[in-house]
Amino acid sequence: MDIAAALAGRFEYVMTSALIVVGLHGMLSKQNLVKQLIGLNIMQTAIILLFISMSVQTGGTVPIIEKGTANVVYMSPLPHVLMLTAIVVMVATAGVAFALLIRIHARYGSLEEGELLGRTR
Amino acid sequence: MRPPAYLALGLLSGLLLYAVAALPPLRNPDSPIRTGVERYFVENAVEDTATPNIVSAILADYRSFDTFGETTVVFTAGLACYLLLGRREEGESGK
Amino acid sequence: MSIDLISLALFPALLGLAIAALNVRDLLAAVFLLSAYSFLTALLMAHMGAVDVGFTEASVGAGLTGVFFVMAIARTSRRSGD
Amino acid sequence: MIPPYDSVTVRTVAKILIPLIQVFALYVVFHGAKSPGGGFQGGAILGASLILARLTAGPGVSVHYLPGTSALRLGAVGVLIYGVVGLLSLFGGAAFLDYSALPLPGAHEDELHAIGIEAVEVGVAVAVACVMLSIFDDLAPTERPYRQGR
Amino acid sequence: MIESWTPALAVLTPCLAAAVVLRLDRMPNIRESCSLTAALLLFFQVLSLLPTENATIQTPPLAMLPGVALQLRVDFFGAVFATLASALWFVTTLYSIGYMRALNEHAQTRYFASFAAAVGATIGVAFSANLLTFYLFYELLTFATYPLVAHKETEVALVASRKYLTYTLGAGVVLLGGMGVLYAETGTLDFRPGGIAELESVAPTAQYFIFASLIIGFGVKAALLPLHGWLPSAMVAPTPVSALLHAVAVVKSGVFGCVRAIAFVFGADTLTTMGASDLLAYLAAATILFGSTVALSQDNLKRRLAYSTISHLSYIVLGAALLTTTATAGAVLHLVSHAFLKITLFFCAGAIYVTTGKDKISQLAGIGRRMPLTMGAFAIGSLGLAGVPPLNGFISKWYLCLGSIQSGHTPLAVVLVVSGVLNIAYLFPVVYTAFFESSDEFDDYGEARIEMLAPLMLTALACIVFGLWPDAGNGPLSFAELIARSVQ
Amino acid sequence: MTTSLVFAGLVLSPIFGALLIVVLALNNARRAQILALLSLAISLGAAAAGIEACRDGGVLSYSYAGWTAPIGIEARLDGIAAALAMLIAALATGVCLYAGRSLRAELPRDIPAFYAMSLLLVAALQGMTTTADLFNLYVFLEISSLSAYALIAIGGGAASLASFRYLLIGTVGASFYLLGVAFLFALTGSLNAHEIATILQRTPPSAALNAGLALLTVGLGLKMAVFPMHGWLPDAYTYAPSATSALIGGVMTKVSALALLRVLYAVFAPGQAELLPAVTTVLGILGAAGIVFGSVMALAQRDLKRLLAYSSIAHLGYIAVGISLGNATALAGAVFHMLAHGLAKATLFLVAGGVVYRFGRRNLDSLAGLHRTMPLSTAAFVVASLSMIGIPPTAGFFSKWYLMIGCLEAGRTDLFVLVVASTLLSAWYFLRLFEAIFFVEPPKPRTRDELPTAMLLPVGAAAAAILALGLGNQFAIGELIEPTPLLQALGQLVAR
Repeated sequence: MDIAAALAGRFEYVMTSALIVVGLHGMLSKQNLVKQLIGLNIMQTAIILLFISMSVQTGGTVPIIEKGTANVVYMSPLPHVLMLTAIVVMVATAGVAFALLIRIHARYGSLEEGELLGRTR
Repeated sequence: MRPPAYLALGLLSGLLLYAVAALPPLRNPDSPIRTGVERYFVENAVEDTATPNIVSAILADYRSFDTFGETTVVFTAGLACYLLLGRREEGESGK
Repeated sequence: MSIDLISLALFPALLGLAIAALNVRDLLAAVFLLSAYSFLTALLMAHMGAVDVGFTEASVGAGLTGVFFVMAIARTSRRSGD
Repeated sequence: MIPPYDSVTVRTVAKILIPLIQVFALYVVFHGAKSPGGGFQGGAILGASLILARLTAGPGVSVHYLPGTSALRLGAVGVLIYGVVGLLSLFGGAAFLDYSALPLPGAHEDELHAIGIEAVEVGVAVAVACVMLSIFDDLAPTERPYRQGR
Repeated sequence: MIESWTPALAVLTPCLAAAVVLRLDRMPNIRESCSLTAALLLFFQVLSLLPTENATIQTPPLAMLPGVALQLRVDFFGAVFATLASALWFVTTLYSIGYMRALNEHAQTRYFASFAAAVGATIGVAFSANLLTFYLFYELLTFATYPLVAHKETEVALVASRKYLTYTLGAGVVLLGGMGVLYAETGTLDFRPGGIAELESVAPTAQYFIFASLIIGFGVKAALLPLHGWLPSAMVAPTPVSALLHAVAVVKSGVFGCVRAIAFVFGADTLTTMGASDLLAYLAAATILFGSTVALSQDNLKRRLAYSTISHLSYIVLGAALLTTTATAGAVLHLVSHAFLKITLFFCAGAIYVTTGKDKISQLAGIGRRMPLTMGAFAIGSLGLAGVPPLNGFISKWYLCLGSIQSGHTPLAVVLVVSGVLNIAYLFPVVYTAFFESSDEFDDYGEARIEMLAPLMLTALACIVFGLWPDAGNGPLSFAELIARSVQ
Repeated sequence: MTTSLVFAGLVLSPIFGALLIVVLALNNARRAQILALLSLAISLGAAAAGIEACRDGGVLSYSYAGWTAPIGIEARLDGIAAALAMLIAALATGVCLYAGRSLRAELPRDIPAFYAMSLLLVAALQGMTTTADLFNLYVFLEISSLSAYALIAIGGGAASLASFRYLLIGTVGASFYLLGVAFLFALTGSLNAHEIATILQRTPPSAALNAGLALLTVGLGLKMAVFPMHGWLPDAYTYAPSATSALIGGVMTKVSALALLRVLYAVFAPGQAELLPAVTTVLGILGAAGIVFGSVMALAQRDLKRLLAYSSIAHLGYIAVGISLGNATALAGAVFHMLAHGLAKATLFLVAGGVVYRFGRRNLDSLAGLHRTMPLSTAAFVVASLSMIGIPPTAGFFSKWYLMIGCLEAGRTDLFVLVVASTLLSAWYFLRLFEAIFFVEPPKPRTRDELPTAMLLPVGAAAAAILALGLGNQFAIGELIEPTPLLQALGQLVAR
């Protein structure tokens, strides 16, 4: 199978996948907890983008029904709804994470993984 | 970063590429999400709810339970921050 | 053609911003880059017809999250080791 | 630590800007059924305006409105608004959040749904705005250290 | 079959006694009288439950798994074991009171409570109607006896108790595996006289696996040859514990389980086709010789008795493994007679230890002059174990020898005889040292206190009575023959 | 209406309870506790009604907002879910009763918000248990996670750091789950588990389907802490307040396990994804490795709560093994093990909390002489330990038994031997505890000083429940778990 061609037709998917991997790589490779959180954020946003890409339709319009129009192609509304939820979940998670970061910093005076490890043991 | 992390990352990239190539292509009017429940929403949202914004209609009516959960998520986050950092109790002067 | 130019331009920019946000040592700068990333995402969403989502991402993802990030950094430390 | 913003210009601009933003937020909430927008977006903007007020006035001053835990409580009230709408229909004999059973006489079913959607959006907006403010208050730096567990 | 909850009551009596004993920490006299009362009560309860030819009492089944229930059933074999345990519990409690008080031991409440719980578990083992119930009480027995082995709380005691638990829990695990396969293959775990018929059609590998796991599972407590390691170490426990638990309850539960597995799970037919029973018989014979030989070299009296126990337990396994009526009857008889004989010996060892503080055989020169009754009882026990008529040991050994010759295993009969000789070789020197060597070391000592002396006299007397009249008191002999006939 | 009330009682009552606590009782711990107990009482009643309705294979289906399945969100309660819902409601009630005293001892101040947070956790877990909508599951997963992070982090000390690590890992898990849902949604256009299963019947297997399966499994596996994805668990359980440890250690991972079970066997009907056999095989291997790893690590611990945490990893291994085998017997065993282990582990953590409450420490030395200080708690501790080891008639024995038979039925002799032999491993580390309790003399003699009633009551009730569940396993398995359509589809319970 011609994977390259298949991927070319799915440009958005490939790019969002790349963003997911970049975010996860950031989480795994960075020592700073804030950086890890940034990586997490990038990954979540990328997943949201992937969902949104799914809904795209050639010639599609914003899914708001105007009176008196017929045979209009709309972008799929369902992924939009789901992703509204996902965005809110994302910011909620971030909020809790910040609260934890502040507590960690208040206790250990650092947010670097290596230093924290030394101070907890 | 330790070798297992690289391995996991490599596996994930491979998996994603492998999977994404097999997803129904973008902008395809016959893809399952177009032929699934979505059709019902587009056709009936205005009649059912008198709300032209389909997203709002789904969000606050068809899938309103999700949205209730989502509001609860926000509230949970607020409560969590309060629980972890809360220093604004009323009547604090007494303590 | 199935690929439109706006996507073609925005996605690599997103990728660049993401990598930059992860690699800047000043956390405040990283947060601004992240906000920019979110904002570009919002643009892209709006472009894809998800105006509601784009709106939310811009106000919640880029706006509020950014503010929270800044608050958190203000109370912890601004420098990152990597 | 963010110092209280002691610039007259900024305060004046903020004073003018904040009500405008809030009006816009209300528009976004209540127009969500017909145009892009809704409870989340409106709530977030409303919350942002409140946060802006906190920022410009400085954390020491800004506790005049929604002080202490009242932001969080009001957030809970927002969720409660949502939930009570659902319970009304539950005790009206239908499923939770089934707006067609809302106890409003004389309204068509689709109108009932529209009303339900609006009511729920208001709840969401209140919840999001207040909780965001509450989170901000918790995260914002203050003189008093928070109490840490053992 | 009569359905009634009374067997469950019999199991509950000691358990309740344990609970009450725990509450009576501050009042030792009431506590001990509670133990004694419970023991008596239990003995009469068990007697009232004795089955007749056409009426067996069982509890209503409590469904636990599809096809398997928690159920107690008082069949002849179980009744014999339960009567034995309950009778000896009373005697041992009496003895314990003397022993523990004379030594002023610590944690007596825990001791008596665990003791009662262990007896309760033993009664449960005896009355179990299926493997699941058996397993339940078997594990409870392990946990109830653990505090007894660790009683002294010294490092040696803790190590021994860990060893004990590792062995017995390991055995439980193996047993569990065997039960699992048995259930998956046949869908039942019942004890049936003559064996579970469905087992015959099971694949040979599974048959061997089940047999091996059951025998290993029970064999650990029965101290079969490679699995006996825990028993000598467990002798750090107080002597009454060794007496009741390591001559009657724990080890006999293992042996009892072996017999259940051989005669009530597999049955003669299946085992004959498998050919596994001969293997087991020879393993038992090896254990007999091994135990007797090692016992020769032990100077510590309790350890010598422990190795003797190892060898005598295998008599019973051997008898069951021969699959003939006579041998099975011999096995059941030996289960009873060995209990009386060995408990007498342990009581004597304890009496000596309490009175003089000596526990080595070489230190006992001349003690027979000062403690004639104790050492007399010891002599009776020794003779009985060696199989000298007219003591009860002779009768069981006679049946066993006869059974091995009948089943065509003459070498095993030779092993039994050789073992009898070895018995004399390792036990008689004790008697000889005590009576015929002289020293003035024990001039200041007399007999042990009456709470200890009476029990050991009683059990010694019982050995003679059962030797002379094997059918005394609705006797063991007729029961043994009934049991043997029902399973073969 | 009854159905409505069952779901409302299970999921909504705790949410409303939490909201009311925040509105009315944010500075009054006592009032907060009463409100929490009230809403949990409603939840308990609903769970009981749910069990009654789900006996003998009954299924309650409910459409939120009145829109039926593919359009709206469907909730489903089958026997398995009802049993788990009961466990969650009951444990939460116990923990809320217990927390009053325990928190005050472990934390520097009263925290009424704790009750609101626990209620949110409970509501979210009930939501996850009952929902049939994959995205709805994600929403509840996030609520439960967020509340769990907060509940852990209030423990102070290293708890914040443990909680943050858990947050990162948990969010990655949830994101993977969401990504898996994205793939399934793209392939089927639906979010309802049963509708997806139907559509998958006529969908040709594809790479995307396999990837979706893998992502869902990894995501839920992270939340469930299957070895080697357990990294967050030991610290989180150790540093959390004991009340939290009991609640989270008791039910949280089990709910994820149930979700995984549903994804593997209700969404991907057997044979639909090529990867399914591979996924279950790997899950079985990981479960087996987890059993060994968790037990061995538990042996090496000196900290009571950390020991219990590692034992959790081992027991989640059992559940994973049961799920991986995929026959009705093994699945019944896995589900029953969720109940049994949930109860036992909660009891153990509650007693551990009692030790902290009395002595302020939780290393094994502080257990010395516990049977004299707290005889009743010790008895409960012993019962729970026996259940963890798998001694009849406690519940733990029967779950292990069904798992064993399930292994044999699937022809997996290796797993059978492991499950049986691992009993010895868990026995070893519990024996260390017994020895520490019974045979080590405390430095200074201890007098009887039993826990206060409010703490003792949940402990005793949980221990009694372990025994009751064991003796009544024919009801739980025969009438509730086995007749569920999910298990019926996989065949008879015990092959004869």
